[in-house]
Amino acid sequence: MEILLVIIIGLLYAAGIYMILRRSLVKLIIGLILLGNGANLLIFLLGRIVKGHPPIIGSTEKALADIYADPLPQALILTAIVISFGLQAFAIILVKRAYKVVKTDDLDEMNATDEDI
Amino acid sequence: MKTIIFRTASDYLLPLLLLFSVFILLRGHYLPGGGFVGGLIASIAFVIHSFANGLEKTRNIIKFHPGFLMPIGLVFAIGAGAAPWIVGQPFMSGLWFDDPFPVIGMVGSALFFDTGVYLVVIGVSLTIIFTISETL
Amino acid sequence: MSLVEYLYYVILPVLAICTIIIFVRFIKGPTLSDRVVSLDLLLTTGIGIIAIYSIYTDQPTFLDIAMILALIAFLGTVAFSYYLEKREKNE
Amino acid sequence: MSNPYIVLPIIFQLFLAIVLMFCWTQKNLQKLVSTVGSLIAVIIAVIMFVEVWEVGPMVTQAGNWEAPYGITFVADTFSVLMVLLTTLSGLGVSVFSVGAVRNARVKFGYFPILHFLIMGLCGAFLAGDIFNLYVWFEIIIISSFVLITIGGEKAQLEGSIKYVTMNLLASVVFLTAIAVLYGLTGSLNMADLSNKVAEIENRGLVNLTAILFLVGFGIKSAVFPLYFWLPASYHTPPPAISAIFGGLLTKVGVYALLRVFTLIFIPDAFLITLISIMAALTIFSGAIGALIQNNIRKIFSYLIICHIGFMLAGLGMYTEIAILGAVFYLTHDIIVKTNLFMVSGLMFKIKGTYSLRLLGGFYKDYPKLSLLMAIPLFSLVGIPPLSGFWAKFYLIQGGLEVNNLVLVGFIILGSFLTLFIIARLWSEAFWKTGELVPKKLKVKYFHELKPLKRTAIVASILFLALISLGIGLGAEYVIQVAERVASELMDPQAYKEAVLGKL
Amino acid sequence: MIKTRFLSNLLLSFIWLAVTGTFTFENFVFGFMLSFVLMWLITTNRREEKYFSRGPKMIGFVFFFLYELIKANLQVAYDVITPRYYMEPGIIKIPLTAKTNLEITLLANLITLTPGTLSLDVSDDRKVLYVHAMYVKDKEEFIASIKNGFERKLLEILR
Amino acid sequence: MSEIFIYILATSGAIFILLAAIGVVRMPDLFLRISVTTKAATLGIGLILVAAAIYFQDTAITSRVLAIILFMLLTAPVGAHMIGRASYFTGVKLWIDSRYDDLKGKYDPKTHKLSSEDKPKKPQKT
Amino acid sequence: MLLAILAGFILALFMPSLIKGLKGKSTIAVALLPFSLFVYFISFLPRISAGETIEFHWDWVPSLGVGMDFYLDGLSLLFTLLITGIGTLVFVYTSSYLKGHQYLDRFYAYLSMFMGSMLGVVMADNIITLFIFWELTSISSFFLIGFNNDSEPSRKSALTALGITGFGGLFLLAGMVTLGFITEEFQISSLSAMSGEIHAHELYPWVIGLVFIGAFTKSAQFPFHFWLPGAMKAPTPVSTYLHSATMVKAGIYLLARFTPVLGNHPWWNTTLIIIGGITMLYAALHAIFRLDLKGILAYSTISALGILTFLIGLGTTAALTAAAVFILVHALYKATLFLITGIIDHETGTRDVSKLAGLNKVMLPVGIAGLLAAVSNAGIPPTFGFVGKDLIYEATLHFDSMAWVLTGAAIITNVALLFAGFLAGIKPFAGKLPKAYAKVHLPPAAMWVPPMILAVLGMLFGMIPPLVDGPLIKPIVSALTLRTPDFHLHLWHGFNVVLALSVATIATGIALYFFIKPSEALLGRATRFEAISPHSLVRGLGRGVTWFSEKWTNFLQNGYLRYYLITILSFLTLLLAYRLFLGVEIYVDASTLSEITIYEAIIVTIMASAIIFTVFTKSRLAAVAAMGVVGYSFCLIFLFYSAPDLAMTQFSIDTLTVILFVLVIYNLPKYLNLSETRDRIRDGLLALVFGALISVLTLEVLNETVEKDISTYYAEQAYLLGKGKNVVNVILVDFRGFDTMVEITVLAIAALGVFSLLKLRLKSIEKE
Ligand code: NA
Ligand code: NA
Repeated sequence: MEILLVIIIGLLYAAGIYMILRRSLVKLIIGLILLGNGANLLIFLLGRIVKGHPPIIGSTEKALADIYADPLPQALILTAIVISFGLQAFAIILVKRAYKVVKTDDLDEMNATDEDI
Repeated sequence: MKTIIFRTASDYLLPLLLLFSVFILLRGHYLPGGGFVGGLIASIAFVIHSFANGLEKTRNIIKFHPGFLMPIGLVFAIGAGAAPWIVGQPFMSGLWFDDPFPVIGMVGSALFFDTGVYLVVIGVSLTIIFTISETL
Repeated sequence: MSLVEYLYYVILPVLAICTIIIFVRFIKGPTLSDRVVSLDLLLTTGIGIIAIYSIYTDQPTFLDIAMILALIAFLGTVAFSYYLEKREKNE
Repeated sequence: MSNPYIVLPIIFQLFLAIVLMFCWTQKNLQKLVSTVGSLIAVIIAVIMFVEVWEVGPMVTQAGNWEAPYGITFVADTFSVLMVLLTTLSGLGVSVFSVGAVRNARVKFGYFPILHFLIMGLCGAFLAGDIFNLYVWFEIIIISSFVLITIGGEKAQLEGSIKYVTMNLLASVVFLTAIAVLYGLTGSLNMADLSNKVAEIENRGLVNLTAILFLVGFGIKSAVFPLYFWLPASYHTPPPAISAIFGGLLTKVGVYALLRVFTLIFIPDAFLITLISIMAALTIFSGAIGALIQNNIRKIFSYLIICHIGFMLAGLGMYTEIAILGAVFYLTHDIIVKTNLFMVSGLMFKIKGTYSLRLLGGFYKDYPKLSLLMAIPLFSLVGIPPLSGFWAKFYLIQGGLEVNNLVLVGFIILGSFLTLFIIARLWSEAFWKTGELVPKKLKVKYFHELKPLKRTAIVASILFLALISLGIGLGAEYVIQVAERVASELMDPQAYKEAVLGKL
Repeated sequence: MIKTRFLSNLLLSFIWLAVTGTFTFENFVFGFMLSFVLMWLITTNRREEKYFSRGPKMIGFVFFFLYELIKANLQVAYDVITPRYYMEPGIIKIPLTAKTNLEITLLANLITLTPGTLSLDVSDDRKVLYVHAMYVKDKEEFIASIKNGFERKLLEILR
Repeated sequence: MSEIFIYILATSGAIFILLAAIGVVRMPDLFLRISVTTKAATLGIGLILVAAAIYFQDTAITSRVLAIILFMLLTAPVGAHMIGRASYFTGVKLWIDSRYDDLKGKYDPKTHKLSSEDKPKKPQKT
Repeated sequence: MLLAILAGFILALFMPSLIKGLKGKSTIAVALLPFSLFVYFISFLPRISAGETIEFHWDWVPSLGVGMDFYLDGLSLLFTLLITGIGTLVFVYTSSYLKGHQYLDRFYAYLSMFMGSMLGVVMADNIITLFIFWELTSISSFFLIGFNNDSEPSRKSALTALGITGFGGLFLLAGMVTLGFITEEFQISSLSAMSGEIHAHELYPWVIGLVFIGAFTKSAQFPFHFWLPGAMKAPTPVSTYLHSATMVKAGIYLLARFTPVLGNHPWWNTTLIIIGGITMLYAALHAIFRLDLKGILAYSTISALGILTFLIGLGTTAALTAAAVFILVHALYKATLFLITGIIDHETGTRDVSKLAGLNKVMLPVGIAGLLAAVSNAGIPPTFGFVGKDLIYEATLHFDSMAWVLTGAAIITNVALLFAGFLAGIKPFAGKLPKAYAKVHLPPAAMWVPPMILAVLGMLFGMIPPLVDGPLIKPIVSALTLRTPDFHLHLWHGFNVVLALSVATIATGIALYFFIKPSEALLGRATRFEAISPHSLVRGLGRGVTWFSEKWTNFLQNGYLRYYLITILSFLTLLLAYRLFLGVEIYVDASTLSEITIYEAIIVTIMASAIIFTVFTKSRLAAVAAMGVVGYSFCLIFLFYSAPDLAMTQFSIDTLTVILFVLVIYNLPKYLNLSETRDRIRDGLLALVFGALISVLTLEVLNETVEKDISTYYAEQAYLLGKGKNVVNVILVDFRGFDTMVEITVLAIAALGVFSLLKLRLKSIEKE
């Protein structure tokens, strides 16, 4: 299974990068989201995956049993997901505003700040 | 959206989901859930309600701007974090009541903290979505 | 074949195949509503998968995720409908 | 040495931000809270600095979980120095904002977010945990996103889209690096990582991880060829915001580079060469970029890049002397760059333009202000004995030490171009007869402002100018601090012992 | 009326929870049923008693509904898996007897839940329900089947 | 004993879901697709959930399963209704072989009024 | 002593209020400062001539070994006296020259600042301190040259001057640091003892190269000389003070000062002789064709500086003595000439030498001063100039190699200089007074007395050499050679070759004066080659740099976000690929990986196709919905691999994101097919390579075994200490609660941002 996930991770990164290199604002955001997903999955996978043993202590036990998934990457990803949600939400709204003000979705038409010397 | 069906359903869904969100918040320490998901569910409840009844009605239910839930929640979190300072312990050290409370289980700074998370998440989601809806 | 094996090796793959079939509709569209409907159905199927999987792993806590999934699926549908009407209004 | 209160600079800023959020609509109250709060923050930072100076690195294990299980905060000399500079800079900007930030922005959360940003900076400087560092970086970027877009002008939005995109990309790279690092070591505590990374046999993977960190932080610190977001955006927001950005944002990237590449990844020959090349080209690109600009904020933006190159050069030389130089430069640059953007704000308030072609006549009309503005300008150049000079001295020495004469050459070239650019700026903006202030521009001119606001603007510039004068004239003290920082960085044993206990 | 009954029922079950100190869902359900029975026992008012007679009717209705559900499902299933379409779909206007929000909503939802039919919308004057149906051999017959089936049974429970 | 129930419930549940899946692909128009999916899937999921409840034999889980089923029974039709009406009003076409369309002309896209009677045709102004 | 040096700076600070206090009257009083300093320094004369040195030390930056270390020996004393003495006269002169000028206060402030810096330079006993004051002279001169800041040429020349001297200054810094690096000694007085060690060091060529650039730029040596004529745009007092008497001599001072440290090495000597020689000839020939008095003086100054460099390069005792004398000689007559040029300019409004004549009739005292200065310049006995010139010939004639070549060069230079001196000092006063200048009158005494004093001194020292011989020149020579010299200055050496050469020089020069009449035509012919002169080359270089900067900057910062991203990503990709394929052994150990089940494969397939669909779909909404599918598949993967909390969160977040998207993008235009196929292929390749790299990296990391002691700790302590059973949640709210606190803060900020972004609309007055 790791192999498949490795491929998916590569695919997510590749897709994300391809998307941020496009000229459309919306694609840009989608690309960033895909990249974020890729990074999260990467943390998950590199924390080593364990099937079917969530890190929840059984109702009668006081510690996790022998086999359990590493809880730390999960916590990290949770934090990362939430943070990227915040950033993404902001970025999405930014796109909306930018579109309203600049009146285009085409990034190539947004280079005034670099041009005026 | 003025559909009787949705509006009626949402009237029932709102309390149900809010209850559910508190449930998720409280059990987070023992089972999947916690302040974040709980907060999201609560805000989803309000969002659904606002979809059905219009923003104004939902605002009337909340009574103040949801944005204020953010500093309030942060006060919870910072309070839970800084309380150990009083007893000379590092920030965010766990302080616990010795015995479990009924229903809620063990009560300690972690729970206050999670409540802070819950409130902030509600505040954030609602601020974002309401603002968008208003300016749509 | 025990019950768990049956669920794991028969039912679960069937549900997985369902997702593929539904996904075909998702890809085909043609309208946004079609995609929303198939997304909703995907989520519903996901609930089934979760339920079977929780039996397989003996982890009833997974059922809670099913609950949230149901809630979310509803929200998604509602939001898309909302959007459809809004878009209509703005055009 | 353990001290539970070293996170106070962070928590205090958070507290301030919360208080400010509660007085969302009262703009005057917000200004008061922000100013007084920033002053208290400076006092806290000073106390902490003195404490650390006397007893050495201090540590708190958040949640009382011993390292490496919880999140560690470490206040070594470098960290407290950065915190101190941040709060000083923050105080300056806070006062400046009282005079220079429009009420509309104040009513939409300018001040809370400013303090969130400062909180993020303090957090990043004190973090002893690599993931926690990531989280602080996120605080920094989200606050900077909000600040850079607040008001939503066309230019602001266009600039911010580039800013946002490239910063998010940096975050992704950083996160990827953390993932790989965790996958290799199973740890996140930086002191613990220092030990664990050293033990990894597969050095190839360690080197790859180092590359990811280099690029991730490299984007943040705006080094060649990763800096594009900076010239595209820094000149777009209101000057108070550019000031805090110009002073501090890239510096946190430099801080992270210095920290990570002395504690966790000891650079090999390839990295040393790579960093040196990047440093040289950063200096070069920044300097010649500034050479052709006409907008003073763009000039300063490119100069930020140029001078980041100096600091990177210190890392590229990788000797104690060179790091000392880099840290000294960092110290000087934070104060001066913050001030320069405030100066640009003042110039804009007076003349209603940032264009060098239209600016002019300050020298004639505002001689005292000109003198004041000359201090940061010429400090930047490193006219001895102003603050920029001393750092360069050490950097050149460091370059000689490792026989990297090319890098020394670039440092000299960069300094020369800086000198030339600032002199030209002076000649154009101050000496030249200025255009008359246009009658009905959309700004409120300096002379139309209320006296309190004018005082706030001038006082903040004066405050930071005095600090930079102090850095230059009291160089001895700064050097001692930088020396301590450099030696702590190059030999992190004390740091590790403070975090992990004696081994 | 029903609402207050229901609320007091709920209140009682929470009190039960507090008294027993075991805050589990089972306990709540148990408490709810217990209080339901107790309230039924202590109720003398005939009108109020309706609240309690509704229980059995409701159960009956559930079974009726399940039957409809499975029946219609099979019908649809057949249509789905066989290559030919047997359906004769259309949007039908059904006049409503149901009046309150709850009544209309429940009715519409039940119709939707039954395979082959989908409530699209209620007119603004609440007089008609527009239903999309798959098997409409005869319009009048279809309308009658809804009105005599779901609507009547539902209103029996609710009113 | 309970195992047999589980076999039956899970199997039939899966079949209903499969039907819904095939239905959503095969049905010729959106409304038919909605019709097929809402019911079949809801039923299928319900059955599978009941199977799970029987499997775990724990009241807490049973109650949770009931809660989920109830919730789905409440939301699925509302959702179907929402998307259905929105689609209709935004111009999604009925299957060409549909026999009736009583909704036609009842909706005023400008005022968003849905009337119960046919609108009197106003003379069109140009 | 520190006070003496800092006095200039302190006074500069209070100058504005001081001048205001004097209210435009008796601003001459300001000259009391340099005068008292002059008196102060002259009081050291006896001790210095007795061979003492005076030291002062005050720690400033001890960790760097930098202190306010000052040191007064013969060399320093000569310079301090020049600085304060001529300073006094210039201050006096200025009070009249710029009488009533609006910014007189600033002018005096800069002038005092400059004087302080200059004193610092010549007295510094620490190479860093020296550099600091060195740079301060550049800066204060920048302000002085640009004093008439309304005029564009004035600003330009200030910039050029600063550019050149600042450029040199940085090289000097590098040289000083290198020197300090070699010797670990910053004390100049201690460095001479290490001369041998320095010579032997491999960095020695670097050191002298850097020091040379510093000195040559400051002292206007070829090819850096061109800033000096430009700097003459400054008011005359500035030209007098900075560009003849003091600042330009700083480079000479530097060379002299470092002669005992770095000198006595073939590279040192040869370079100086060549550069000095070229400079003196080149500038001397330029001087004779100028029409502008100041231009003439500027070039002749450059030439004189060349002579000094040349003499220091010769390095013999005789040459150094000659240099010491010539510094004084030149200061006296050149300052005089500048001051009278200022007077002429001030009174007649022109400096064109071809138009000026007969001014003797209206300003005789000025004419006398001019005559004396010109004669001294010409080296006609009994002036001090004669003494100087003799010494020069003496030095060249007795040099080891190529003595006649060197002497020839010196003669040509001297002839030209004589001519130039006559042009400046005699020509304007001789002959018939043009009518235009009939109304010209003698300026106030404050203006003509200072040049007169200098001129008279030049005559006086020539007639009575012992006045300066013992007290001044000998200590200098001993400072430079580190030996006690045994010579005396004489006006008369008897008949010998040197005398013959002097006579020849004077005769040729005077002959030239009568034959060549300066005119536009001559000037035009002489400046024919300006196109390839160093100045125009530098200007061309400047244009080239600007052109290149524009190209480079616009190439990198081209405004297109995607090119920025491509650059960044290519950089990262290249580095990763390089390190991956050169440093990592790629292998995969399949046994550590888990099996693949059908439903997982299916979900992964769906995920992959959803990703691809997201990328290639033509509809924005479809892309968003497909992203939703990706997210939901994620949840299932999280779920299968034991992360229920993650699954929950991902579900909710994903839905929220999709909803946000949907709410926001409804009014955006349709996706347009914006990029070309070629671009798409390029981007696709980059993306695929990067993705593949990440995949390989991931696989390799998966091969490593990793300790899980932290997770184990969590697993064991979560319930016992954290009192929770959901370990992930315990981590989130307890073990790593700080992260969560920051995380919710991020959310709050984002919400504030969204709020302000959508709600805040600036009124036009509030825009900026
Ligand atoms: Na969280
Ligand atoms: Na139905």
